[in-house]
Amino acid sequence: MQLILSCHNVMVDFSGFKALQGVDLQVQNGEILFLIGPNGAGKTTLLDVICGKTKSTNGEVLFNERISLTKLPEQKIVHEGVARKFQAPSIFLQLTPFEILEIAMKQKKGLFSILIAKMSKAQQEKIELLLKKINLYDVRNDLAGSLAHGQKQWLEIGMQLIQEPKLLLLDEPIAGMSGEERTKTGELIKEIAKTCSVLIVEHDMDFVRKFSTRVVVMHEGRVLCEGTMEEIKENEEVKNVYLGRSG
Amino acid sequence: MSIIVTQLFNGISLGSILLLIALGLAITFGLMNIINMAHGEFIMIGAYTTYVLQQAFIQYLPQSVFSYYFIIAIPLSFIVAALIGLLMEKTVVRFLYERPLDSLLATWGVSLILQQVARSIFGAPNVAVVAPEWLNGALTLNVITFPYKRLFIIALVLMSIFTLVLYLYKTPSGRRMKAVTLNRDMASCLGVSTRRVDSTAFALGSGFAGFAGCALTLIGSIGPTLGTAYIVDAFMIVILGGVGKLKGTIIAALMLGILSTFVELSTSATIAKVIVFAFIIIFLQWKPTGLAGVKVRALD
Amino acid sequence: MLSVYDLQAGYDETMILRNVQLKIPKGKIVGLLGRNGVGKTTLIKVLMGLLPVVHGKIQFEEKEWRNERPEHRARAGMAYVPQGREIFSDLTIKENLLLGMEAIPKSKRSSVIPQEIFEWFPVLEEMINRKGGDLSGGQQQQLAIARAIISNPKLLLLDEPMEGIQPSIIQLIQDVLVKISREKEMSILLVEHNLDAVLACADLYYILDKGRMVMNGQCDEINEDELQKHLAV
Amino acid sequence: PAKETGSDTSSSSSDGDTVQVGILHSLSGTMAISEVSLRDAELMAIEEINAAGGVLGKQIEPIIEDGASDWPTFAEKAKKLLQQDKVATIFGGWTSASRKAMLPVVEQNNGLLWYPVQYEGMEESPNIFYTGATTNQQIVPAVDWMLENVGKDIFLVGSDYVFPRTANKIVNAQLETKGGTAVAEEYTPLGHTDYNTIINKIKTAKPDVIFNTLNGDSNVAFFKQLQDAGISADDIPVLSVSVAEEEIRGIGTTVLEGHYAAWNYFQTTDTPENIEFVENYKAKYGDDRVTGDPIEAAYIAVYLWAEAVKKAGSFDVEKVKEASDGIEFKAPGGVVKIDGETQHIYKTVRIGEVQANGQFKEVWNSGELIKPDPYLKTYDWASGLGQ
Amino acid sequence: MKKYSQGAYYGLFFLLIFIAPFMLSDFRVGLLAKFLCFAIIAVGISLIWGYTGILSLGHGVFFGLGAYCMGMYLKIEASPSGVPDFMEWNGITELPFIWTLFKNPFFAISAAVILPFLIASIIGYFTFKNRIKGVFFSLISQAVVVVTVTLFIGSQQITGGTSGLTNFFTVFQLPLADPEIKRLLYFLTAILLAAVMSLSLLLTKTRFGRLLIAIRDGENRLRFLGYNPVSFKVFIYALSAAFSGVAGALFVLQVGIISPEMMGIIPSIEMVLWVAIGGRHSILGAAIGAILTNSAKSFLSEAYPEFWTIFLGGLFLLVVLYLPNGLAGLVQNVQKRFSKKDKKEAEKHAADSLVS
Ligand SMILES: Nc1ncnc2c1ncn2[C@@H]1O[C@H](COP(=O)(O)OP(=O)(O)OP(=O)(O)O)[C@@H](O)[C@H]1O
Ligand SMILES: Nc1ncnc2c1ncn2[C@@H]1O[C@H](COP(=O)(O)OP(=O)(O)OP(=O)(O)O)[C@@H](O)[C@H]1O
Ligand SMILES: NC(N)=O
Ligand SMILES: [Mg+2]
Ligand SMILES: [Mg+2]
Repeated sequence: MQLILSCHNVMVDFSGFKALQGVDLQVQNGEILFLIGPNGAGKTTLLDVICGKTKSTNGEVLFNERISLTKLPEQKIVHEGVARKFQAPSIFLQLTPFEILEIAMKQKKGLFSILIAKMSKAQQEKIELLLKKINLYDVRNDLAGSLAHGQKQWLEIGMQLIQEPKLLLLDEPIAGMSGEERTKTGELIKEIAKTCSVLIVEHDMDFVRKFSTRVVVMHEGRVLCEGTMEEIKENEEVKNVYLGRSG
Repeated sequence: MSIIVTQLFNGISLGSILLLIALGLAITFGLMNIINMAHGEFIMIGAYTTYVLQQAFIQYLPQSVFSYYFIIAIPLSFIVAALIGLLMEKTVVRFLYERPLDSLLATWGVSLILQQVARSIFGAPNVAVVAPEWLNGALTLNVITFPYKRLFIIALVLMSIFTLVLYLYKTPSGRRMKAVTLNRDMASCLGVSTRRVDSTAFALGSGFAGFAGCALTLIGSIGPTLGTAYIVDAFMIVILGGVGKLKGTIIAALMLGILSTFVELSTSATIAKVIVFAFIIIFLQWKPTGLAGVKVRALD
Repeated sequence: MLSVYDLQAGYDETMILRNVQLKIPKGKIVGLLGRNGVGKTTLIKVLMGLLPVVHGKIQFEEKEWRNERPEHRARAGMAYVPQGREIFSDLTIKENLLLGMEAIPKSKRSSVIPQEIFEWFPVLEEMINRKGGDLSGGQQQQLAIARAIISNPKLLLLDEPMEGIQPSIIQLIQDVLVKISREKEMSILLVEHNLDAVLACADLYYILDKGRMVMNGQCDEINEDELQKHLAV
Repeated sequence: PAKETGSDTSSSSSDGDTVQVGILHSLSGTMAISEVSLRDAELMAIEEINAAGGVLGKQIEPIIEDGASDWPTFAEKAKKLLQQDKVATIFGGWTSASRKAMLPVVEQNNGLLWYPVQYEGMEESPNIFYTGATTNQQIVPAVDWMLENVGKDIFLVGSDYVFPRTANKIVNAQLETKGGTAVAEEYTPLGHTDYNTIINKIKTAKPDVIFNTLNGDSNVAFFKQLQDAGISADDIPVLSVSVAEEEIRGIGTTVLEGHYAAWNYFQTTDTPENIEFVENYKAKYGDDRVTGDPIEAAYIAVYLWAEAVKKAGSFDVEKVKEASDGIEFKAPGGVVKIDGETQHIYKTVRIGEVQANGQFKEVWNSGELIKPDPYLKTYDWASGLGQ
Repeated sequence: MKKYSQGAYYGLFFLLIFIAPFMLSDFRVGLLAKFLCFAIIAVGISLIWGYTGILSLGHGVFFGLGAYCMGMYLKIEASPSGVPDFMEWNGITELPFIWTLFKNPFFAISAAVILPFLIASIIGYFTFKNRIKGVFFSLISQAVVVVTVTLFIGSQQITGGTSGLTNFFTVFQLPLADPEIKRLLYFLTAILLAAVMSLSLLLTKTRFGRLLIAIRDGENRLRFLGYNPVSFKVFIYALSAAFSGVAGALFVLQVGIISPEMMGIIPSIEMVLWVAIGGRHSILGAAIGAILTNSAKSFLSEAYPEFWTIFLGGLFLLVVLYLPNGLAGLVQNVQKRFSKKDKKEAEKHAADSLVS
């Protein structure tokens, strides 16, 4: 089975503070890999490195076993097929969900292609379909700024989906969602996983249990251990630093 | 050799003046994000305050005490400018915290008004402030002269920086000020009375401008358009230093002061001006958030 | 402690809260549940004074609150942990915490941070001089909570405080909340999606839907499927 | 203020029993410090003339506009005065730039402009009368005087615009033939406020005298900082051509003590007309106000125009121009005479030394009226400059 | 319904502009012509500021460059000896090389557009690539102004220094003073304004327009959607610079003077003021803002030559304080008041989102 993403000994140093101290991580093609770990373990930072937001001080990130992402600028990384949802929803407050998806949609994204871009019937339907799927069809013409937190979360997931990525990075996608929606989101992610690999950071153990095949635990900038949720649960160290008495 | 030393002193002296005019802006613009185009006019207010006080001394007090008027002028110009600043905050600026760019336009209007008002009160021609005796003359160390006025201004600047740093970084009130400028709503949810903080901050910034105005009467002209000569430099220094970074502002002022004096020595005032501003442009390319600017983690 | 009578509020065009009734007894933890976008955050914002009351009444400590500014409510004993944390990203953790004590009247205010805070949230002590903006999501959340309870408020408004927090810390926070509500007789309004979390520490619960409270009662005699019906999408 | 006449009726302004004239100076912006006084002087002259029965039986009605220290605005307002208000003439301007902006307007609309400030010459517009000195009535004699009485090494400092640059061109040419040397030539942007570096250069160059063509505010900074640097008039005297009594008042009288200025008029100039002029001016605008060369030139401009109109018996521009030649007038600064050919005026050149009270003590004058020669045609050393 | 009303506004606007020459005195028409040039600048600024969130305090430079390009041609045509008068005073006897290029009117005119575009592209490319944002960019643009102006003033021999270029008589041997020519130029300006406005509208109504707004809201987020904001920002910035260049060229033709002051800090800031007053989020608003603000300026300065700056300043204050979105914003609010329909819709949406 082929690797969609592999990180070797990735290090990040924030003016003295070592947020990542040599992370090794593989994501198989088409799998849903969960990344868990204590607050401040470096999960978000790792995603930042993968999608080019933070430059690693050391180490290598290979995409599809060929392309090195550490050198590429953000938008190039996206073109390779890496999409990323941020921990705090980061959408365009002055646009409507429909418009946002129109922009996010997979398409030629150069200046001149955009200058001449026209909305095709197919694209229109594609966007509306997705809007229904993420429960925003009714608010599609409101300003995104006026959406509730949860709605923003979904919109942002939508923004990533419509790019049809090969690898999807989700940072706490269900934060601020109620039980029902969590399940829905889970289903959604499952569906996505049919067409692309997913790397999810999440703290909600029930959710992880429900939807994970493989789980990686990070701690203090390193990978602590990995395995199925069951295996992880039994790991003493994980209990101490992360799970606590529950789980 | 001596010319170099003199130039170095001139550079530092110019830097100290630039710093003096930028200090107030470092608060109103640097911290409060009010693009205060009327800053120059507060400098003017400080200058005219000094002038008025001088006239009062000439009018009502014996010649013998005249030379002390400047001692009083320093705090007075601060107070007058601060009060007018306070008034402006309550009537105009207050409504603009949420939209900093609009503040540029409103304060521009204010500056137009203040200039004309000054012209109507004091007349269009420049007025003169006679420096007190004890500030005339210069300290001469083997052929190099250090004018007392310049030394005095440098001292003033050091003093103001000291107090300002103390205030911002060591007092709760300074902390509140930073909090409010960072996130007004949250600050008030924590019990900080944002209104008071805002007014204080803006008054403080205006006060420092008035302060600068008082000092400038020693070396420059006093007229209704006095402020326009300094406003741009002031902004450039705050920007170059990194908005909201006092340390940066200080370094920037000295850097520009020394740079421009030395370039001017070997070329001309015009070329020096071009080079200094070109330097600012290029420097910011290299450090987009200024000298002491820091990258924040937030996405936007 | 706090009572809300047929409250109506929202954003300029749209009324989000149509007719809300709510009672928070002294020293009790009240869980507020509801689907995304029903108006939980809106309600808290109204209580804190960040949004105006259009109609209805808010009573806190025998005083009726209409459009007093947030700082007055804070000094009267309300504290707020917003959804999305809103910590001061350019200030250090220490400064953030000190600002939390602004609500305490000057006379009683000290300039040292009470040790108990660090006992509850050790991570904050480790990073005491780091910029708030550099903290991880969870760390920021902990800071936000610490900043709120540091002033010993009478009423604590929490908007999804468990969001993005590791399980062990969630338990920790739950314990802390229960502890302070008991010891300091602090009333707490806990907006939370995570039902288990609510049931774990809340005494009472309310469910908000379609702009009004559709269900409320004691947590221990809660009717799960009834409740699920309301939370269902 | 002008009355809004939407579409213009081609009514000449001299209908009825008033004649309208335009007054166009900077009342706002950086040049207002100098120009407002010129407006005052012109208004005073108009008042006096009106009191004496006006011109051709008509009262003069001034229409004041603000040039706002902005050249295109000068052009716009001049156009407005000529096209909209149909004024008989305009009195206005200070900087050469403002004059050059108004020039095409007055020419294209065949209007009349009276320009009251000393300037760099090289200009003879058929539609402009120049009542300030041209170069051979101020700069040239001033340089001669310096060479004779002060010294041969001259340091040139000026603001960076057309008047100083042209002036210094002339000075350089003059020095070459008269055996002086320009040890340095420094220009600073208008509104420049830090002169330490230039002063440092002066110290190292050790000139006998500084020839100063700085404009407005810059003079304040320059002289204050020169004094602080410990350079007094005894060490190196400064001869200025744009520093009059009013500028001195704005710098501080003591600061300039002992320095020189070249003009055609000083407040201290001893003529009966001047005593009266100064009296009236102070009476009208306050005891603290002072007169000065540009103020006087603005004042006489109005009188000269009135005289020309009377002589022509008409307000018509062409007729007024024809009539103007040879008109004499007892000005506060002494008798002046219009030279119809160049439309400049004959003037007496004076050099004064600043006293402690900020007034000038005349140390030299040309004794006779100097014929204006804007292109310096009669000075062979100047043949290289322009045509 | 909304579209329709917008069209109506535009129609009315241009109707007024095209009948104005027949209602006003030549002098007023001359002023209006000048204001139309300013309107062209305003449209460009609303594109970068209102839509893209880039506040340029240096558009005077591009206006000036356009004006000087045109002015050089006119100056040569106005110099019988082939060498501009101010050069002769500086003892320059033959035309400097750069000037010779501008003997050709077509070169001059195209330069008036292309030069600003190029220079803006260069400045924009570096500043945007280095992620210089917000007020940092604004002040850099001011620094650019200072540099340019100082250079123009300093090199008097070739630029005419402070006085700038003036005293032109003819364009293509046609007398500029001639009323017919003036009228012709007026309509040319009006037509170009119309062209510039329609182009801008087109841009903003398309996907490109939404992208501009996205850049304003958060360009970094856009990077993670696979866009490179730099190229978009550079393009729109350069485009608005080109607009200013066009305006500059038309300005010299009709006003007959260009001086460094005109590209200085003050005019540059005033340009932004016009847009703010008209409404930065509306193309039409910006244009109207430019015209009204300058009309007010002319009127006030004529009516109160002593105190007009006080009134003008007060006007700026009031508008900024009470009309955050300028006149356009005001009109929108009024519309809302009248058509309760909007309100109903809002309610409905809210309801939807509640049962989502
Ligand atoms: N720009 C920065 N400067 C300094 N330290 C930083 C910076 N960004 C992150 N850190 C530190 O790096 C560590 C890892 O942060 P990160 O956000 O990756 O944690 P995380 O695993 O995402 O935690 P959480 O689950 O709470 O989101 C944290 O201790 C944080 O304080
Ligand atoms: N600033 C705003 N302007 C207009 N409408 C808004 C604004 N903020 C929120 N809304 C709307 O108000 C409704 C309630 O929002 P609110 O954030 O209170 O919901 P919530 O219960 O907190 O949802 P969540 O659980 O996702 O946080 C939503 O439909 C949202 O679209
Ligand atoms: N004519 C002058 N002094 O500009
Ligand atoms: Mg994280
Ligand atoms: Mg919420």
